[in-house]
Amino acid sequence: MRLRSKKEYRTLFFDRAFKSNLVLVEGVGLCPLIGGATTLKNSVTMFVCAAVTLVLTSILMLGIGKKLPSVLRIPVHTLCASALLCGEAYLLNAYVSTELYASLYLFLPLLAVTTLFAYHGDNAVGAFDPRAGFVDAFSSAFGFGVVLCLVGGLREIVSKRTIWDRPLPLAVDLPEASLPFAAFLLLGLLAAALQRANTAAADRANRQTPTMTGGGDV
Amino acid sequence: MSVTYPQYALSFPSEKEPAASLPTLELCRMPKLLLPLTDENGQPRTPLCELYDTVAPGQTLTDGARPLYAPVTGVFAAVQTIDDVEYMEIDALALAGEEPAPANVFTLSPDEIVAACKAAHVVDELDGADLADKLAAIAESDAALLVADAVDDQPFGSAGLATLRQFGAFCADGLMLAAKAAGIDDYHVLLRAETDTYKEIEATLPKGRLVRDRHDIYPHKVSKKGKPAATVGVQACLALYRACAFGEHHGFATVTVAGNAVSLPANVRLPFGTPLSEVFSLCGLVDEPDKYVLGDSFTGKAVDTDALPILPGVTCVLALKKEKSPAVHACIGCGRCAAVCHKHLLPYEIARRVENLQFTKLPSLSPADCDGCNACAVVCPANRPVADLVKQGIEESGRVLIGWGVHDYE
Amino acid sequence: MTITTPHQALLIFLAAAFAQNLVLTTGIGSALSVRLTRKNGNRVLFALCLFVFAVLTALCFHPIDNLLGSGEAARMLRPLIIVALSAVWYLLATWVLRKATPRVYEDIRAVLPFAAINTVVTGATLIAPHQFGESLLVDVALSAGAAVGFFLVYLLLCEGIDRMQHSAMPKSFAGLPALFLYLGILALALCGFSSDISFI
Amino acid sequence: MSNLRNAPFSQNEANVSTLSLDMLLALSPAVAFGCVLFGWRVLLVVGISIVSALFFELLGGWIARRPSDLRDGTAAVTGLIVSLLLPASVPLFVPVLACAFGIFLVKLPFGGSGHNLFNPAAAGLAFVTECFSHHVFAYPAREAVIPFTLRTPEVNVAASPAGLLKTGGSTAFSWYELLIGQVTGPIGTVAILVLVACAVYLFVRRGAAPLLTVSCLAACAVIAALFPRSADITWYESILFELCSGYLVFGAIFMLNDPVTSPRHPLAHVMYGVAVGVLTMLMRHFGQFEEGFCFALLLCNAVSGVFDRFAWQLLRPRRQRRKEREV
Repeated sequence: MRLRSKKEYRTLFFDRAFKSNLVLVEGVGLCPLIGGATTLKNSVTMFVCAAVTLVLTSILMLGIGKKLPSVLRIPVHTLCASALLCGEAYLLNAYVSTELYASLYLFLPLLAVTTLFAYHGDNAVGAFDPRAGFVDAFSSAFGFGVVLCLVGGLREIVSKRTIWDRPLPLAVDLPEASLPFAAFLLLGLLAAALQRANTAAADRANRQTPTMTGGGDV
Repeated sequence: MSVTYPQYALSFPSEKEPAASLPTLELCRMPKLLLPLTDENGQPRTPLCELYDTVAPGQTLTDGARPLYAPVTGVFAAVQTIDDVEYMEIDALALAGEEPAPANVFTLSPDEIVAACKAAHVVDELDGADLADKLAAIAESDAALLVADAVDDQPFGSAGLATLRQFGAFCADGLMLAAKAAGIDDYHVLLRAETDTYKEIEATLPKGRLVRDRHDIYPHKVSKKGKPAATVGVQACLALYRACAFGEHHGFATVTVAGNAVSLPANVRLPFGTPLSEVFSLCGLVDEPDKYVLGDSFTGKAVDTDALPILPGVTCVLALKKEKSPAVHACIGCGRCAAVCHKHLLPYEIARRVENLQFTKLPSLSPADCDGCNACAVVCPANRPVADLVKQGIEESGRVLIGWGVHDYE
Repeated sequence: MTITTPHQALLIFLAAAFAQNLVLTTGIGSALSVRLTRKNGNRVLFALCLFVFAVLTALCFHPIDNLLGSGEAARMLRPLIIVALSAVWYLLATWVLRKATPRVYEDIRAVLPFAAINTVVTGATLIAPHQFGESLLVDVALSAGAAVGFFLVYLLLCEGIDRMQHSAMPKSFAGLPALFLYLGILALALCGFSSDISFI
Repeated sequence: MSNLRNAPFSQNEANVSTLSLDMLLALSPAVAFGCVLFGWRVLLVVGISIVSALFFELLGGWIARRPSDLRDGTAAVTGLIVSLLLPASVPLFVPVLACAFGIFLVKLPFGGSGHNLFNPAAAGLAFVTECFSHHVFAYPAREAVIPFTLRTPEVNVAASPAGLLKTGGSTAFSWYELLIGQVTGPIGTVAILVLVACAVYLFVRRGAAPLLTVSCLAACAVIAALFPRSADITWYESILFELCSGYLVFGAIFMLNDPVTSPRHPLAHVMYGVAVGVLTMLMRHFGQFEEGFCFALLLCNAVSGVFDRFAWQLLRPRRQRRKEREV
């Protein structure tokens, strides 16, 4: 149980949530983004469910992860996630709002089988100590959620001219923005912006550390 | 020049005109010949004679794998270095020696012909190889036809035509000797010219030994009936005849001097080693040329000093004015380079793989078939160095570079 | 609309594979195809396994779904049953492959779980009863079409990646961003087909 | 010695800009005929489209901090093709948006003029057709007078031959009107004879590959003959109506021959043309819109590399035999 300083946890969180964002850099968990995130409400619900499920399953897997033979690890991990998501779907439908469940009937349960969990199932267990495991799970869910809300919000603004179902005084009316091609193109632009920011940050980092030959970027 | 694309070849309006119809000029003053002291594959040559010796034509001047021979009678004046390559300077004394009576060449046996050819060190001007070795190679190969190639398929050169017009009969006899030495019974001279010059030259040659190349394409095809054929240079045949008839060393060559900076383009009969400045002062320069080209405009080598000599294997010399180098664009995939490649390759695909360092796919594109005719680089509308990339592809086709191509590391 | 005649089932198969490609019109399995282009190993075998798992899961799920009836709670448990089924098929497959052809199993061991438990298998099996009513033929046709459509998009991605490997690629778009744009333009191109058979 | 260019010192005079110039020259009669048919607003639409395409190319080059030279003319050709496929009474933001999409999202991210995987004009038009189909397919009626205004003119709208085919199954226009262009439709694609003349010019100047265009039109003709839209029209009438409606002929000549996105090998040209033809007819029968040429072209652009490799593999035995014959 290697205890790390607070700063290390913060960089770990920032790294996983933004710098090497799961969706924009690894290309993981696109299915809910393309099909499901058409309104901000959908995105937020999916974000909450994904975060809760990811954190709980990673804690659960830490507990029994070591004893499982490697063949069983992915199925058990996915089964837990799917069971949790069914529970959340039931709670959503019973207490929060039935029409939200109706619009997310397909993509909420699919969250469990996306590469998000499979990717996470592979690397997380055993690679980090539990506390870092928890931070890693939460930060990757947070990163996934940020992109989800960004895409969902933008598409809702453009296609329905409402944000969280409150109408906006906007001239543009493009119902096709809720189609998958708009989501793919938007993701491409966001990924390019992130990659450009990362390369700029990397260049700045190289320039500051003086190289052996006396620095001076030629 | 505007280019058209017959099937898998290139055709263009020729710029031979003022030089092709003029008679061959001779050098007006005794040139200072320069012979290089390192041969083609870089082996050094050390001179055998001391300074200020007079040398006879054909006398061996240096030792080494491919020794140098004196083209004319002259004096070994100095050792110059141009672009860090050492040259022997020989000041010519007499260009044309007196000619003894010609021996009867028709009764010579093949071995005597090859011996005479080796003694005279005849060099084939098509590829700069020794004629003796080439004839031996042709004898082994299953070639059934020997062609004396007088076709200058590149825009400026017309040396073959000038040689035939000046020494037509001797070239035919030389070809007969070469065919006898190589053991091939069917032989002819291949020429591409307008009808009147063709008829004029056909009169000087024995009946049926001159064949006309009707297709105005580059690179030209030698054997049409699919019969495997071997090609020999016309000037090499002339040199072979003079070697057998007079035992004379092969020291002279006809070279076309042309280019948009030359005031009077013409063919010049000159000894090997004549520096470019000599030739361009003879033909006159309109204005300051930007670069000189040893060889024709498609496959020549660019040099920027005019002190370099003309060596065997060069049949055309150009002086080109300065023109704005055209902007190079990305390959737009028009497919013209594939349409003109006479070896049926895909130059744009090979260039793309080489440029993007994806070498595992190269062997299947077989870049080794390329014979360096540069037709693809001529037609490329994006002015890309396609030919150089394909040549680079030939050495690279073995290498594997991890990482770039998705499937490269399989 | 409940569809039972084999003609409509064939239509659904063609729609799911080509006209309304499940990956490009609903985004199911798009992450998996992107990830597949980055893993080496035998990919045709992977696609074949995915096809087999999709069809088997659809076949088994149908009777179980009838048993459960169509109560609201039953509809919520469907995803869990589907995941459980595909997990069972996956374990069965590993057991069979390890016994019958260990060499093939070694080759595909790393990616086999993703061939069984992924959004294509689960999504197709979830969509069929919801959109087209109770029919075994439709379930199988949709799952098979989804698997074929997935492999088609994977092939297009490989071709695209090969065409994008050049030095003039702007650095901020090289790699994944350009792949997203490539998928976006393909999805736009598929909008030309009418959506009278739609999957959402 | 270092700055000396290598081997070929005499270069073919045709370069990328003359190729684009040929394409622009071949398109100019279509613009002129559009002006005759639909009035002067056509020049406004075409002008704004070209200017916006050039501006977006410069803007993209500036953003990527890489100077994009407009001399290779591909941006101008994109702008012109997009404007020629829109109705004369189209609101002006439609061509601008199409050019923006075509250049910013399809051409520049993939590496600029020589490296784009998709035809930017087709992609821009597909985007505009998908999102603003009520503007794109609102063709002005034949006798309507279109005022020369920046705003969208109120003009009574009539259905184009493709629209009539989609709904009714047979068009009310005679074959003479179809060929001459007395028909409601987009700006540049109605006068079939003018387009054929431009095509011949392009084939002579080697700007376009005849195999590509002919194979695409042949595939469409065969499908039109086999599957007429409605039972009562004969097979040759069906071919005439299908080919002369929508922008099939225009697309087959100009958009199909974009050298960057079409295959290189002559055999692959035939396969590519047939694939685009078949997909276009499929989209006309089962598609959402009356004309699906742009969508079909985008799909085939993705696989044009495969056609090339397939053609190269198909001719491998012939190349081996030729290699043995040459000593």
